[in-house]
Formats: sequence, structure tokens, C-alpha cells
Amino acid sequence: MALYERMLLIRRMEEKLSIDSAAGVLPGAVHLYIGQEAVATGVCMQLEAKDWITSTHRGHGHYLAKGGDPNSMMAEIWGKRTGICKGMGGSMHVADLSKGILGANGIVGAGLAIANGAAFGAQLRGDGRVVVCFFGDGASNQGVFMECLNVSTLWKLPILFVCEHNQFSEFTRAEQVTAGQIVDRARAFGIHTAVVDGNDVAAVWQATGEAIAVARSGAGPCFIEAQTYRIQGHMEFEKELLAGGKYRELEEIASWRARDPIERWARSLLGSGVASQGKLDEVEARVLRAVNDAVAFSHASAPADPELVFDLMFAGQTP
Amino acid sequence: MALYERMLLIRRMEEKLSIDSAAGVLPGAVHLYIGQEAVATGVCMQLEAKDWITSTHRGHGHYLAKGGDPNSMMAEIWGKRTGICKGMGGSMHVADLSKGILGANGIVGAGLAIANGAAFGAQLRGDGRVVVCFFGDGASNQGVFMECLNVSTLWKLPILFVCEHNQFSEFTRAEQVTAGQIVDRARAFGIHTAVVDGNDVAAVWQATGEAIAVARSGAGPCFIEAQTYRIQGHMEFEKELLAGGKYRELEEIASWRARDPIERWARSLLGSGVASQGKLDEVEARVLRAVNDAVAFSHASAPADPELVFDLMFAGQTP
Amino acid sequence: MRKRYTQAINEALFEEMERDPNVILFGEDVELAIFGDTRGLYERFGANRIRNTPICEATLTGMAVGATSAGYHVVLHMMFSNFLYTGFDAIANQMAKLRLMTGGQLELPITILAGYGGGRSNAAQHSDSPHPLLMNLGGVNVAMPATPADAKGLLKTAIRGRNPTFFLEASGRGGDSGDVPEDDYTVPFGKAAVRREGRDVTLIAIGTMLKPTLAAAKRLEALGIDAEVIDPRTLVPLDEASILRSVRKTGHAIIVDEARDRCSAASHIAAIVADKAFSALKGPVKRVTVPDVAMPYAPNAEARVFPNEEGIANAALALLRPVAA
Amino acid sequence: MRKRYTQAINEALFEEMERDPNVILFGEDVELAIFGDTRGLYERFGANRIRNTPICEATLTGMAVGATSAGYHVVLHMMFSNFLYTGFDAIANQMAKLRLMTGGQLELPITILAGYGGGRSNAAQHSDSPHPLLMNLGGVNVAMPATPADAKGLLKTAIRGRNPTFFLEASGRGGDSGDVPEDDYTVPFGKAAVRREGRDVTLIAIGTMLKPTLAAAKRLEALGIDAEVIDPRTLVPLDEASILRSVRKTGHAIIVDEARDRCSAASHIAAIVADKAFSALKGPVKRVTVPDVAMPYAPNAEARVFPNEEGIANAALALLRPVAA
Ligand SMILES: Cc1ncc(C[n+]2csc(CCOP(=O)(O)OP(=O)(O)O)c2C)c(N)n1
Ligand SMILES: Cc1ncc(C[n+]2csc(CCOP(=O)(O)OP(=O)(O)O)c2C)c(N)n1
Ligand SMILES: [Mg+2]
Ligand SMILES: [Mg+2]
Repeated sequence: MALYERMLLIRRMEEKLSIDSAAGVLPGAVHLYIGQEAVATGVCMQLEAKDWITSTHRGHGHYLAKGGDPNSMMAEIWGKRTGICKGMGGSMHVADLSKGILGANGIVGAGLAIANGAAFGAQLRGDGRVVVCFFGDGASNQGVFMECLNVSTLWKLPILFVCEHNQFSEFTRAEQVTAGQIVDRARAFGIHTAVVDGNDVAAVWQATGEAIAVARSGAGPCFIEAQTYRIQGHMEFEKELLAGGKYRELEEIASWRARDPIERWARSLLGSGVASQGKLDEVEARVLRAVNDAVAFSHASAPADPELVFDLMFAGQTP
Repeated sequence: MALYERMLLIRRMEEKLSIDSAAGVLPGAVHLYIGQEAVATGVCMQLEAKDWITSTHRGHGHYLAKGGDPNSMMAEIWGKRTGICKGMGGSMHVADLSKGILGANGIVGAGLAIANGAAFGAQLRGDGRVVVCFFGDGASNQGVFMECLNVSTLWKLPILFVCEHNQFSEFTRAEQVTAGQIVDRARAFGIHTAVVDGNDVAAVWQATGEAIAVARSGAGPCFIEAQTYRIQGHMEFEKELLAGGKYRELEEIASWRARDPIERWARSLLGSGVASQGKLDEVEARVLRAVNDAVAFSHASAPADPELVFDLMFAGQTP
Repeated sequence: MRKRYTQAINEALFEEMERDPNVILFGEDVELAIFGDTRGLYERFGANRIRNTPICEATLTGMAVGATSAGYHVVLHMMFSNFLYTGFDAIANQMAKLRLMTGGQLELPITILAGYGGGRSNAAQHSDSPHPLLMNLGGVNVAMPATPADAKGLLKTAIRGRNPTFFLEASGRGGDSGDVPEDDYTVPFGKAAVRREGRDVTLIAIGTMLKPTLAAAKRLEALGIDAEVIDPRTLVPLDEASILRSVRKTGHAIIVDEARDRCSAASHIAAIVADKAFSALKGPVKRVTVPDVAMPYAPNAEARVFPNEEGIANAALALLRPVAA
Repeated sequence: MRKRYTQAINEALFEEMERDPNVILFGEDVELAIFGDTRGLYERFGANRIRNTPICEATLTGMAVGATSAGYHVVLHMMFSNFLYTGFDAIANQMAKLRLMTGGQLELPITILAGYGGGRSNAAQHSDSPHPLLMNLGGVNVAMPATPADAKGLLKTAIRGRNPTFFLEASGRGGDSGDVPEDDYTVPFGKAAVRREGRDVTLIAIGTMLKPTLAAAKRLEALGIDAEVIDPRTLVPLDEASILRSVRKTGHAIIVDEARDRCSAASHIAAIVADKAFSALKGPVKRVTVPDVAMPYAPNAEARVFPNEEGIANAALALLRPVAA
């Protein structure tokens, strides 16, 4: 049930963002995670509060899955001073260090090296932390991926690389830009690897449990490739931007919608008798309340404080 | 015999450079190839004049093996205007485009992407050219290595990656910085790979022949890992620089000296009756003449023309 | 005819690729161009000459260098300027240096397209104006067209040229339109445009800054200040002569630059003016730039640090009417 | 006591790592330091705190960012400045921006060491002076000590500080010696040193340029010109006040910088002077810099483009004795 609620929260928050983005009322661009919720949720529900994650430009799901506050996220995307980054980062940069969310990142692949460094820090500290690095199939083509596999293998870092293979880098299909199987690149380093159905939250959860155990034991890095699909476009707005340019068939999207991770998990919960429809409806209601609260919170918040720009650049120093 | 003469030329040229470097009469630092001659020679003797190579900071061997002129190389290292780069590049940057030597490079790993681009250009031109990219075990830890494996596999580029595993990145042993087998990183892309004894010129020659056939046929990139050893230090001067810091045992060096690729090939030539000692002595004499000529040529040449700096930065434009 | 900025770029690419079969273009998502500038090229020129690449900027910039060996003019699309940093080695250590280092053997006919600048809440990692860094490299040209006509003409010059050139597109302002000549024209490098003649002060506006600067000039006119507006168009090579000529006439210079202030193009032009037009100066040389911070996301915070019409006009007023200001 | 420049750096590292167990250092070949600056640290502090890394600069700079999350002050040794470019994303897009972007959540106590500059026939790929690029990033400090005493004191300040700092070492001049105090001292950021007092002209010398500038000042003295020599010591933060104070006194400024001229630190300081000390200026603001070329290998060609004592003295002569010069 916790998995379900977390996935649903991500979904409903983003559906709201999708509407607001289409209405043109959000300041910047948003990249939605709709369809991939099982990955962030299945992974993060295996983590302890002390563990760290790094995220991508598509980071709302990771943030919420790791326990980030919906209000502060929504306010951040609205550019408000109550935002988790005080309105300075925006959608692509949500971070909450107090929750171990080291940050989303606008640079594809940047999170890999940051996670690797965090894992090195965690290892030196010896506090049993594990670091999870989320990245996309597109990011797997950045050289830092191999560099980090190399360093983390050599140093036996407590890190789990989670590659979310959602079939696309922007508007380009994975086949066109990603040779072979991504998991083979990790296998070349002889580390623990797994390939899972990323739309099956239980499978993700299970595989993550095994991997985290390895990473936490000091045996070194692990790698999971989660096969999933980006239901929304690369970014909201893309239809206007691409001027009608089409890069995927509606049937394909429909076929993946049929494998929706949230409905699938709902069916499984209902089928196994773990939850009743009534319970699921309760969750739905709670989630919608949370979304509405987040929106209300954002609307009620004051815009970012522009003068903070000068205070926040440096610690104790003006730019 | 051609293999022998080429290897010997590289060796004798560099022995001279070693002496001059120790004497402090060369302008910059030199990184010698002594001990690795079989790799460059075995590979380049399989290439056609039209083929291209990219090289490293340790590039004298590649340059001479691909047919670069000894005089112009020596003059370059002496900083003379008759140098192959007019004295503007120096030891780490010898290049002769007319011979297909796209250039040595002071940046570890930079040659990989340049070679990849050259291979793309060659493929588009459709002129049957193959590009060989020489790089070190240390360079294999740069992310561009994986990036280039990916792109060249996807695009079936006519490129042969030759990793010269000489056991060290500067003063650090490969085990400390290179996880697993480098060849496995290439295998992850499903391309043609081979591991050879890099001190056995015949084996290198043989493996290269097979790989080049694959690359030239349009089947895509190939990879060879040549196991060898850097007999000299990382760079001449290193003893002074390291202030006595020791990173390898004399016995180890001695054990590799015993596997010297040139002596080994000489023995093989003598053993198989292909050459007599007299013939080898003739080669030796010819090579020594070439070295002496190169030195004489350099000494007789005028220093670089400083004003050229302003002419050479751009084509038809002043800086 | 009036055309949008990206449309002008698109036309230049079409025409130059039509003209010269040795022009090839690659980059991430260039088939379905997100900026619109490469739209339709794939359909016209096919997969050999237009190619979507994986995300691997370090390799892409290096490949651009390598592919020139085969005699191609490489047009590399880097999308946002901030992604130049990921591929910065082949820019700073290779492209900018190899011609000299090979004694002139290597020609590097490369054009790199990248969007720059803020103003659209893209946040710091998608809003940099990288021209000062590129200018300092020494070996690359930098073009920053402010109008559709210049975009087309400068891009053609870049592609017909034999040297590495960064062609920086105003990414937040792709929609701006302007007249574009119908004939096959080029705009030379190193020739500034006088966008407005004036006697009282020289406003030097770089790229995106032309629009607010012209607006400021209009505002100043109403206040009886006659500003001359100079658009350098290319920063490398830089048309020092035109800038100096204007400053010698007006005695005052203000440089407007969307880069962060420290070591900006504005700094450099100010330094040139203070060196070579010193005796003509009637007052300090001023810069209107972005303060030395990362671009914030929230629109009001971004507006706070972004140079605008009012700020430019105020700078001129403070210079020319010190008492009133 | 007199010490060599690298020795002073080495001492600072020893003392700071001794003082604070949260200081860690990594980089390529830091165990057997090629520059000598990290010598002995591995033996003293062991493999956890001193670590040789693979060659992968893009990851190293990113790891520096990440490791700070665990509360460490990371000292990252990047060897030659030219290798910063290979790791430039995490410098320009992460280190310089993430504090603001996370609303101040992320602290980035990072010190990056790198050797810079030419003069030793290392050729263009090992001779860059990258401070102008770093200065333009906005979010990183830049220290360029000219003397062993400052090297030690500034490095201590960097390591005790909470912000990313580039500590640029004069790589071609490691052997220069100077007096280094015995006590545990620090040198503050943003405080220039007046290396020589004078009335006639202000020479602002950056890093390696101090030595030839002082020599030039001596030469000028013999000719009756009394030069003041200012060493900014850190470029971010920059001690504008000291520079302006001096220029207001002398009325003349010449900035000497080993960077390429365009958008150099010299440009920037010239721009500041032309803005804020304009009314005190008696003549143009001059720059003595490296022309906008890649550093050539051959010693005579390198000497041709390298700022030297004579060039500096001549610049001052031309400024102060226009008729004689
Ligand atoms: C270094 C860099 N290059 C390019 C981009 C532009 N870009 C943003 S998202 C994206 C595709 C990323 O694909 P993937 O890693 O699979 O993540 P997904 O969007 O599918 O979640 C690209 C190319 C970027 N942000 N950073
Ligand atoms: C990008 C970059 N990082 C670091 C260096 C410094 N460096 C020069 S050679 C070298 C080691 C290279 O090792 P390898 O690739 O195995 O080549 P080898 O020297 O053994 O021939 C290093 C680290 C460099 N030149 N470029
Ligand atoms: Mg993807
Ligand atoms: Mg090696």
C-alpha cells in the first residue's frame, strides 16, 4: 500500500503540473515522470532515511519517492520563496538535503559523478549509507558512466546505479543512439547487475533489495537496468516545439499505457486481497488532498526573494 | 626485415633523445616509447598510406612507424623551423597529415574522439580508409573511450582502437586505477576484439591484419589490447621530479627487458633463417645513419620563426 | 521579407548544404530540432549528412575536429551553451590550438551552433552566455547575431570559412522576427553594425542585448540624449575600429552584455576603449551586465539580474546627467 | 625561513590535513607528486585521505562536488590547468552554480589545485592560464599566489573556507623561493599586497607576472620612474579598493597578466579602473598580456609571446614618456 500511495502521489502531482504547464502558468519547462513511477518508488522504498539519491532533469518522481515534501516541490516549480530551493532551482533542480535528495540536475549524466563522490564520502565516513544514482538510457552514453563504473568498482563504493530505460533520449529512440545492452557495460566491470521490468514495482523493489544489500555490505557498486516507458513527451510543450514532428506512434504509447505501473499494482493489490477498492479510494482521496494542498500552498506563497540571489551564491561571501 | 628496421629506427631515435634530454639540451619534456616498438610497428605495417592514425603524448613510435620523416620529427623536438610542425608542437604533438598521422596529443584520451570523427569522415567519403587510434591503459579510463565505442558501433565506423597496455598511467600501476580487463569494455559492445602480446611484433601484425580486414569491410569498429611495458620512465626527467620516489622495482624492468621486442624479433629472424647477422648489422648501420642524419639536420636548422605564431593560428585571419 | 530568427538560421543551413556537399551536420536531436533551426534538413539531406548523435558532448566536439580531416566542414549543434562545458576539452585544447600546434597542417572548418542566454526561467544550467570563455581561448571565432538577417549572413560566412567558429543563437528569443534579404548574401566577420546613429553616447550591445538597448536609446531620445548603438556582430574577430570611431565621436561608452560581468566581453571592450580611445573619453566607461551569479529560476529573480531597457537607460543618464541622476 | 613555492604548498596541505580530519585529497598521481606539492602526504595520511585516481577528470570534478555531502573538504589536484577542460562540466555547471540552485542547501568546500602558465616549452596543451574563464563562472574563488608565503597562507584560507576555490600554482616556477613565516598564519582572500610603493604608475601583476614586474619596476626606477606594484593575490574575490586607491594616487595603470588578452583578468581590471577611477586617470589603461594565440613550443617562439620585464618596462615608458618612447 505504501508503494501504491507513493506512486499515486507522483502521478497526481504531475498530472496537475501537466495541466498547469499546458495552461502556460508555470515559469519554466517541466519534464514529467508519468509512466515510470514504479522505478523511483520501488527503489526508494528500499532506502533508509540516511541514504542519498541523485536525480535527473526528470526528477519529481525521485524527489517524492525519497520522501521529499510535495508542498515545497510544488512551490519550487512555481518559483516561490517557500520552494525547496527558494525558487532558485525550479523543476529540473529539486533537492532536499535533509531527506538525502542531493538534487535533480539539468545536465545529463552529471548526477553520476556527484553520486560517485557522495558514495566515496559515505564510505570514508563509514556510516553505512548507500547512494542511489538514477539516470536515463540517454545518460548511459555519457562517458562519465564508464568512468564511475571504473572508480566505484576499484574503490568498492556503496553505490547503486539505476538506469531507467524509458526508450528515448529526448526525441530519439534508444536503438538509434545506444549500442547493445546497457547492462553489458556494467557487466564488463564484473559487478552485481540486474535487469528488471521497470513497470512492475514489486520487481523493482525486490531487485533493489538485493542490490542494496550488496552495496551496503561493502562489496562495491551495483547496477540495475529498469525497462520502462515515458508516457508523456520528453517535456511538456514539445508538441508546439516540434511543430508537429512525430517521433513515435500513438499505438506504442497506448500499448505502454496498458502496462501502467500504478494500475497494474492496484490490480495486484486487489487480486491478492491485500487491499480493497475502498482502501484504494481512500488513498486516492488522500493523495488528491495532498496535491490540492501543494497547489494551495504554492499559490499562497510569495514569489522568490530576488535579493537572495546575492546571499546564496557563496557561503559567507558576496559574489 | 621491414618490421625489424622500423622498430630499430624508433629505438635508436629515442635512445638519442633520451641522452639529449638527460643532457638538458632539449626544450621540453619527452615521453619515450622504448619497449613498446612492436605495437606501433606491427599495427602500422598493416596500414596503407591513405590510412590515418591518431597518437598520444608518447607518439614518436607511432609517427615513425606510419612513415613519418625522422628528420622533421627530430627538428620538431629541437624546436626548429624545419620541424614537422614548424617547432610549434614539440615532442608531444608530432603530426604529419601528408602521411596520415593526424597527430600526437598532450591530452590523455583526446585522440579517441578525434579518431572517431576521422573515421566518420572516412566512412562518408567512402574511400576505403581505416583509422587506427592508439591510446594507453590509462586513457581507457577516460569516458570518451566508452562514448567512442558506442558511436563507432552504432555507425559501423572503420576504426581500430589499439590500447597499449604498458602497465602504468604515469607513476600509478594499472591495477590501482583500471578495473577489470580493458578488453571487456569493448566486448560489451559486441565488436571484434583481440588481446595480444604487444612485445611480439608478429602477433601484433597478425591480429591487426584480421582487425583491419573487419574494419575495412564496413563491419564496424575493432579493438586490440596489446600487453607491453614501458621500459623508460613515464617521462625523461622523472627521477629528478620524483625526488627518489620509487614506483617500480628494477627486477620488474629487467624481466621486461628480457622480453625486448626488438631482440626477440631479431632472434626470430635469425632462427628462422630469414635474416643473417650480417643483414641485421646492415640494418643497424642504416638506422644509425638515419639517426645521425636527423640530429645533423636538426642542428643545422634555424630555430622556429616566432612570427609564424600569428600566421598559423587561423587560416587566412590574424588572431 | 520578415522572418523569424531560427527560420533565418534554418535557411542558411539549407542553402549552404545545398551549395556545398562537403558540409555535414550532427548533434543531439538534430532530426527533430527542438529549437527549429535544423528542421527539415534530415528529410532533405539524409542520414549521412544530418545525424542524430548519442548524448556524449566530449566525443562530439572531438569528432568535429577529426571529421575535418576528411575535408568536411562540420556543423555541430550543441543545443544549449551549457553543454559546451561537457565537451570543453576538444574545444579549448584541440579546436582552439591544433592549427598552430601542427604548424598549420590541420585546417579546422567547424561551425558550432549553441543557444545562449537567460530570460525564460530555464535556470542556471540552461542560461549561460559563454562567449567570454570562448573569446579567451584565442583560436576560435565567436559570432553573436542579433537579428535574423545577421543570423543568416553570419552563419553562411561561418560555414564558408575555414576556421572554427562558435555561432551563438539567442535561444530565449527565437521568435523575434526581422527583415531578411532574399538574395544569397553573407555578412562578413569583424564588421560591426551601427544600429542607430547618435552624438552623445555610444551603446555597444552584444547579441540579445541589442533589443533592450535600442529601446533604451529611444527612451533616451525622449530625454534629449542622442545615443549611438553599435552591434559588434562578431566578438572574434572584433571590429575595434568601428567601436573606437564611435566612442571618439561621442566621448562616452556603455557596453551591454548578457554575460556575467567578470572578464566579460563588456570588460574586454571597456579595456580596449580605455586603452585606445582614452583621450576622447569624457567620462568613465560603463558596463551593463549580469552580476556574477548563476541565473536564478524564478522569473522575478531572473529579472532582477538581467540587463534591461531601464537599466541601460539609467546607466546612460547617470553618465550624461550626473546631477539629475 | 626561505622555502620553495611547492614546499610552501606542501606544508599548507600537511598542516591543514593535520588540523582537520575532514580534509581529503585526491587526483591523478598524487601519491608520487610530479610537482612535489603533495609529496609525503600519502605516507602520512594513508589511502583514505590521499588517493590516486584513474584518469577521468569529468568524474573527478563531479566527485569533488558529491563528496562534500559527507562533510568533507575536498582538495582535488588537477595537475595541469589544461586538464580542467576535460572536467569542465562539474566546474562550470555544478560547482559554480549548485549552491544558489539548491537555495543554499549545498555547501561546496572544495579546493582545486592546478598548475598554470607557460615559459617552459610545455606547448599549448600544458601552458594555459585559465583564470579568466574561472573568473567568469561567477561561483568560484580564484587564488593566484605569487610568492611561497602567499601560497601557503592562501591555500590555508582556501581549505578552511566553505566555498569552491581554484588555487592556481605557478607550474613553471616551482623552484622559486621566498621567506615563509614559521607560525600558523593565513592570508585572507580579497586583500591585495602592495609589493612596491611608488608614485608614478600602478603596475598590477597577476601571479607569475609579479617577478618580471618587480624587475621592470627596478629598471624604471633607474630611469626615474617610481612604480607601485600591486599583487591582487586573489582574483575572486578581487580587492578593487586597493587597486583603485593606487591608481587614484598614480593616475596610471598597467595590468600584467599571463592570460591571453581577450577577456583576460587584465581586461577586467582595466574595465574596473576605467569605470571607477576614471577621473584620476592621466592616460590610457594598458595591458601587458599574452596575445590571443596558443602557446608555441619552441623557446624563442614562446619568448616572443610571453610578457617579460622589458615589455612591461616599455609599456610604462610609453605611457609616461610618450615623447621619448
Ligand atoms: C549534457 C547535456 N546534454 C544534453 C542535454 C539535453 N537533454 C536533456 S534531456 C535529454 C535526453 C535524456 O535522455 P535520458 O537520459 O534517457 O533521460 P530521459 O529524458 O529519457 O528521462 C537531453 C539530450 C542536457 N540536458 N545535458
Ligand atoms: C586529460 C589529461 N589528464 C592527465 C594528463 C597527465 N598525463 C599525461 S600521461 C598520463 C598517463 C597516461 O597513461 P596511459 O594512457 O596508460 O599512457 P602511457 O603514458 O602509459 O603511454 C597522464 C595522467 C594528461 N596529459 N591529460
Ligand atoms: Mg530515456
Ligand atoms: Mg600506460
